Amino acid sequence: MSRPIGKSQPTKKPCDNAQSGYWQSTLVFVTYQITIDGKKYRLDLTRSEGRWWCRLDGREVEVDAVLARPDVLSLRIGNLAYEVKCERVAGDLHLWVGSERFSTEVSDPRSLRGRIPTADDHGPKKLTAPMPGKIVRVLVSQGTEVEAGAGVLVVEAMKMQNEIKSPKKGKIQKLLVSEGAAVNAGDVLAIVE
Amino acid sequence: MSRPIGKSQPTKKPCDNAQSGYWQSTLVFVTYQITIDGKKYRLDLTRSEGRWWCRLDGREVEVDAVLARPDVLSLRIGNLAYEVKCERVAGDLHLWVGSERFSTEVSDPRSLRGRIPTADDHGPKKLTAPMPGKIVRVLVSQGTEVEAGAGVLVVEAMKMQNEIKSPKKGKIQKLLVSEGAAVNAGDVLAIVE
Amino acid sequence: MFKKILIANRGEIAVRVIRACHEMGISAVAVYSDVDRASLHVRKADEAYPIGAAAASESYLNIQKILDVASRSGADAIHPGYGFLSENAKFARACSEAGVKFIGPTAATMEAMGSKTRARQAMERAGVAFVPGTSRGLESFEQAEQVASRIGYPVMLKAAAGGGGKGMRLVHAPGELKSALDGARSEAERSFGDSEVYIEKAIINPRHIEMQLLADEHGNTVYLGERECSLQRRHQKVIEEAPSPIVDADMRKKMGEVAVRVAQAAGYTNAGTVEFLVDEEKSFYFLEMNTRLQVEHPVTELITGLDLVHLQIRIAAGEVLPFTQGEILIRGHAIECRIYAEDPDNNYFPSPGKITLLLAPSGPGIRRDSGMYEGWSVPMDYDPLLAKLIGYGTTRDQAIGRLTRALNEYFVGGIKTNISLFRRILSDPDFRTAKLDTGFLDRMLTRKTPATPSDSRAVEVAVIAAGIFAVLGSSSAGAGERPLTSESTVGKQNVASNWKITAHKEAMR
Amino acid sequence: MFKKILIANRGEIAVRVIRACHEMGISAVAVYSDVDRASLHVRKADEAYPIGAAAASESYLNIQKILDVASRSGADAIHPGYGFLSENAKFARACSEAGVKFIGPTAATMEAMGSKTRARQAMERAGVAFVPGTSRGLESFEQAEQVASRIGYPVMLKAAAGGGGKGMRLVHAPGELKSALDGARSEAERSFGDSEVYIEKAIINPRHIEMQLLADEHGNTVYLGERECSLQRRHQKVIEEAPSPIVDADMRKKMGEVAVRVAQAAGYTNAGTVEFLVDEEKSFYFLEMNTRLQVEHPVTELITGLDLVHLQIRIAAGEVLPFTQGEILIRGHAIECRIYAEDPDNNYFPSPGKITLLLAPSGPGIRRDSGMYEGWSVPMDYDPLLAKLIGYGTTRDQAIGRLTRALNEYFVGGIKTNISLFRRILSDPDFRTAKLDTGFLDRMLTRKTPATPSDSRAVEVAVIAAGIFAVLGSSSAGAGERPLTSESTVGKQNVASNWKITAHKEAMR
Repeated sequence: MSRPIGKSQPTKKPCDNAQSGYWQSTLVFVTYQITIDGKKYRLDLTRSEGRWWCRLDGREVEVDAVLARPDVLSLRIGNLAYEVKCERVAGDLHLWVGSERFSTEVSDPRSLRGRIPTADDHGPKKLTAPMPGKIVRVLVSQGTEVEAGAGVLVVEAMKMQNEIKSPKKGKIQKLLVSEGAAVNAGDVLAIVE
Repeated sequence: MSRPIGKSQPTKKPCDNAQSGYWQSTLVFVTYQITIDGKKYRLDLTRSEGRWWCRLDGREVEVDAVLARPDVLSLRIGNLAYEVKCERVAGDLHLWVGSERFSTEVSDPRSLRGRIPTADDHGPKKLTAPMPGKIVRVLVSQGTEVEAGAGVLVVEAMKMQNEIKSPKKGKIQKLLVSEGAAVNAGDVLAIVE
Repeated sequence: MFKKILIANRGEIAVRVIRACHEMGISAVAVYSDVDRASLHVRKADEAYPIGAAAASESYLNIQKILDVASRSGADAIHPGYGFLSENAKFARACSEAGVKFIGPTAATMEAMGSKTRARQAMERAGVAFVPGTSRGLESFEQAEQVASRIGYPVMLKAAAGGGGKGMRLVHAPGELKSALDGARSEAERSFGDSEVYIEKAIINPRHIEMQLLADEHGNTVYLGERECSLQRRHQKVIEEAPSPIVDADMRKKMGEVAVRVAQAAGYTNAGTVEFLVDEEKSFYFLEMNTRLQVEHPVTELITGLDLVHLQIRIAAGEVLPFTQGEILIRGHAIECRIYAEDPDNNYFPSPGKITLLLAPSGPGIRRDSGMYEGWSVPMDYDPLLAKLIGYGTTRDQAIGRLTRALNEYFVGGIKTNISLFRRILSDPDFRTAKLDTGFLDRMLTRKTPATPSDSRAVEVAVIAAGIFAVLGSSSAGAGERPLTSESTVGKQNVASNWKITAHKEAMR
Repeated sequence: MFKKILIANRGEIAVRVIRACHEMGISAVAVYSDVDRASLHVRKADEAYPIGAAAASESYLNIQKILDVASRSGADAIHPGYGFLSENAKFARACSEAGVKFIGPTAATMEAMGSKTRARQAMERAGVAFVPGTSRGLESFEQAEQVASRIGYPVMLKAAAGGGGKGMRLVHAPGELKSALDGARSEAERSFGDSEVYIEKAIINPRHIEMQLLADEHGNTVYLGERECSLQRRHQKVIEEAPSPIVDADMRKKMGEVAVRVAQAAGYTNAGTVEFLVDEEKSFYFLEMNTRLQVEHPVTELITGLDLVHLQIRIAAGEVLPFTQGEILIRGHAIECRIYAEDPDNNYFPSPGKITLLLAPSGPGIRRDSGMYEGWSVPMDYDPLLAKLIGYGTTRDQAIGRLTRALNEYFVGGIKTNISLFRRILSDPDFRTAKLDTGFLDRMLTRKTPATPSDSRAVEVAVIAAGIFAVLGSSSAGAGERPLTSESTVGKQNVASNWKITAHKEAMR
């Protein structure tokens, strides 16, 4: 089960080609809200080609992860190493970091938002870069009326293009970047009003 | 992974209900040709409701099996207990019985027969009972012409009905049992000519 | 030597005895109840016989069924392990009548030592000190009053047939005596079918120290050093060590010689343990004798280098003890943790269920005697003891260091265990300095968990790991497990709409 | 004491050192090559740094990269394990220059003992017996002829820089000497870049016995007893034990004292081993000194109750040895098996690959030091040592019994291992009676496998199990495994056509 999903994993590993091939062609981009000890954290995770990009409450964190066995993660954060074990008993989720245990809840705010329109859908909304990258296309101009879900910009990073969509129906109030610009994770790219 | 597929496994086991339900509703009836050290063995295996029926070269063997983990079988044959481990390296199959290791090949003679008609398809063929049971229906009479695959008899055992089919196109030369008869595994039930 | 031994037990102790049999070239016969077919002891045995329903009375406590298996399998001896029938004199007698050797003392000795009052009478005759009090059941409240005032309060009332804290009452003052006596009697009657209660001087927060003995059937009896068993929760031992930090060579010799005298007075054979209460002045008093192997026997094995189960079998087979008292070398320090399926967050309630992940420690100085495996479902029907983890070291500090390291490696997923309790005990300053008594654990547990200000870095790691586990979804989970969130797949589907894959050849390979 | 130790190694020895660090409350820093990110030592470390490509010269042998990590991580000491840089004096010197403590002897000592001829010269000065011959490189064929005729044939030619049997030639008669000398010299040049060759009297089928030493930096040196390492395949140790069955207390004292003299002559500090050849008359000769921890150190740990890695760290931190020679107690017997990823059916060729199933032994008297885990892929780039399995017993027989039992429990699926070789060795009558010499294993392996007439019952069990595994198909297989036959699913599809399920409610539940 040791799947190379780590950053520094070589692209060719003799015994694991089939699996690394799988991971390399799988692309994931998610945002979770994670609650530990009553405190909520926002975690943006992107995986492509076996590498992870991670933002924790907006702050970029360098992460290298290997799933050693099901429910056992070997993590490197910077150069600190952790073995994290996932304990799932009767619906409860606990994560063990070394010998410390954390009661944890994971939810996906976007999927919730998709179902229940919230106050957030009113008023101006910022479009931010989910990861460091380059603006390869701008699909609208300032003042354009857009539908919810319409493409606004395309960011490229790690050989993948990410179409940034409008979270709501409205007008492009501001366009803060142009084609070819390099952006950092979290940069505001546009505002929809 | 400890699935109760054993004979003496109780039908209700508190922690394993979902899995035992799965096994109980799965029905398997197979014949394998198994080669060890150049010697060929014919093995008839039937599983239903989590119990196994086994015939080794025509001789009935009482078997109680539990898959303790993937590739690890806890076997009871009579009251003798064995831990059997399955070693699969690069297409080779070895079975470890305790500390003895056997190079093993498994093939399914019926599936081969289905593809390549052999000399066996000519001449009279015996229909035998795959397991002990009761004849619940006789679908033909002596002298009937049948197609290959046509139902000849139905045997019931362990709450399952098994339709015994003609292995070839031909004439029912002999019908050796009648409805309600109890049969043992291996008994000849009919002969197709 | 025996050819075939039936193990009338289950779980980790059955596995431990099966291993000893195999090490000695003896066939091992397992018995199992309906819920134990997939248990490790069945996997490891040479023969295995079903003996009935889950309830112990229908299977592991059913003398007739076990003797039937002995006869069908042709076993020439039976090892009872601990618990179940191990201290049942009737079973020992039935084995003897059936012509199969019971690996343990004789039925007569078990009967003599099984009653605490009869054992005290025997010790009185043998001149062994026991806690001041009566060695016969109390006949009247008046007698209780007289004895109590003679030995001085506080006093302890105890059931003669007792065990596990049942029928015990601590009495601080004369005014409490009457109701305590009535309560102890009725609880003893309910628990053991025997209302006999005796009185002892109460020793407050004593140490509980026991001496391991071996006696062959040729009159040789030796002691193998003591075990410190003061750490108990509700009168049940939780963690044990050898040697006791307060026992020096001189005290060991004195206690050992008293224990040998106890055993010889009882005509004892095979392995047994004499329990002592030790007060703050290190005076020790006979408490009772356990006529069987004990859960904590490994700590004695590690400091003496001997195998008690091998020796039990050799003694039962009629062999002479292969060493004298002077040849026994005690070296190093060993500590045992009893790993239970119980929930530390929920008052240590049992926690049966399926083990979805098992990471087991090993390495220098670590012994693990376990009855579990990954994928096995811990049945709800028996004692929650899953395994014993034992750490050995040159010194007590090293043993603690190794055990702490091993506990950090140990992980049982799918059920709850008390592994975290041991981490807490081993890091407790009083434990580190060996300030132990029988009240230690209850005091520690009533204190709040030291408000470890969760290392903020560890919290971040947990957050990130939770996210990664959620992305990996069910592929990262043990068999039969749910993914972390029902939305985690939504995350993956977003990929299709959110992302377009650039057709770089490298990316698609 | 050190706060943070960098472990300049991988695999089971890196894990073993990390454990020692954690047991002592020290942070452990791992380094890893590109193919080792998922290795166990990275999982268990507190910090982990990538150091380059799989080739050892790019990573584990790259002094500069390792010192860079030491500096970045702030490690105050480096443990080299064994193999890789452990005997590299240049590395020890570079550590010292970088201000990080090398856990081992000084660079100067390593250089002195690293050349076999220089070591022999030092022993000559110290008055230690070594195998008769030259203690300097041979200058000419004529000199070789003279020495050989003086000490008598057979003689052995050996490379001064040698190891692993390279540059060695056994010469039975004068006529063979010339070509043997030329061959040894050119092989030595090719293997070590140094053609220096010396001559020794050949001792035919000697025992290979070594003495473990510890020396602190305050002039105290003790010996911890010997190890019997005669069982070798192609000059590589396979199974080791302590004590040696032929060494009694008297001989141990003599050998130990010679070894201490060797160490003191070399100004040795930290853990080291003096190797001896022992002839049939039990005369022993200095062979060489290993200036590092050895793979077989656990057998010494088990019979002495000491932890050599803890002691290495304490010594390097400047502590005084915590015991004297007289306080070391040797008790019991220990045997170690080196578990390798190699194929016993195919001339013991290495067998890297993914471990699909791992059943690991434990229980009384069993120590397991392992670098593998289920699901891990053994890389093809390094030594195939996966784990060490060590059995301890009161007696040699008991150690053999326990180890045999544990080997029967050990199972590694997905790759081949040499576990079966150890079963064969342990059951060999000559091994059982301790008739050991360095030719034992090659003789045993050239004999055909004893034609064990396969137990016909076991064959039947294998047939039945094969069928059941085939029916269970991929659900019974480890992750990523093929089912047994491509037809096994056909068997299942037959159900649909062959069978009709009676609609009993019970059956469908």
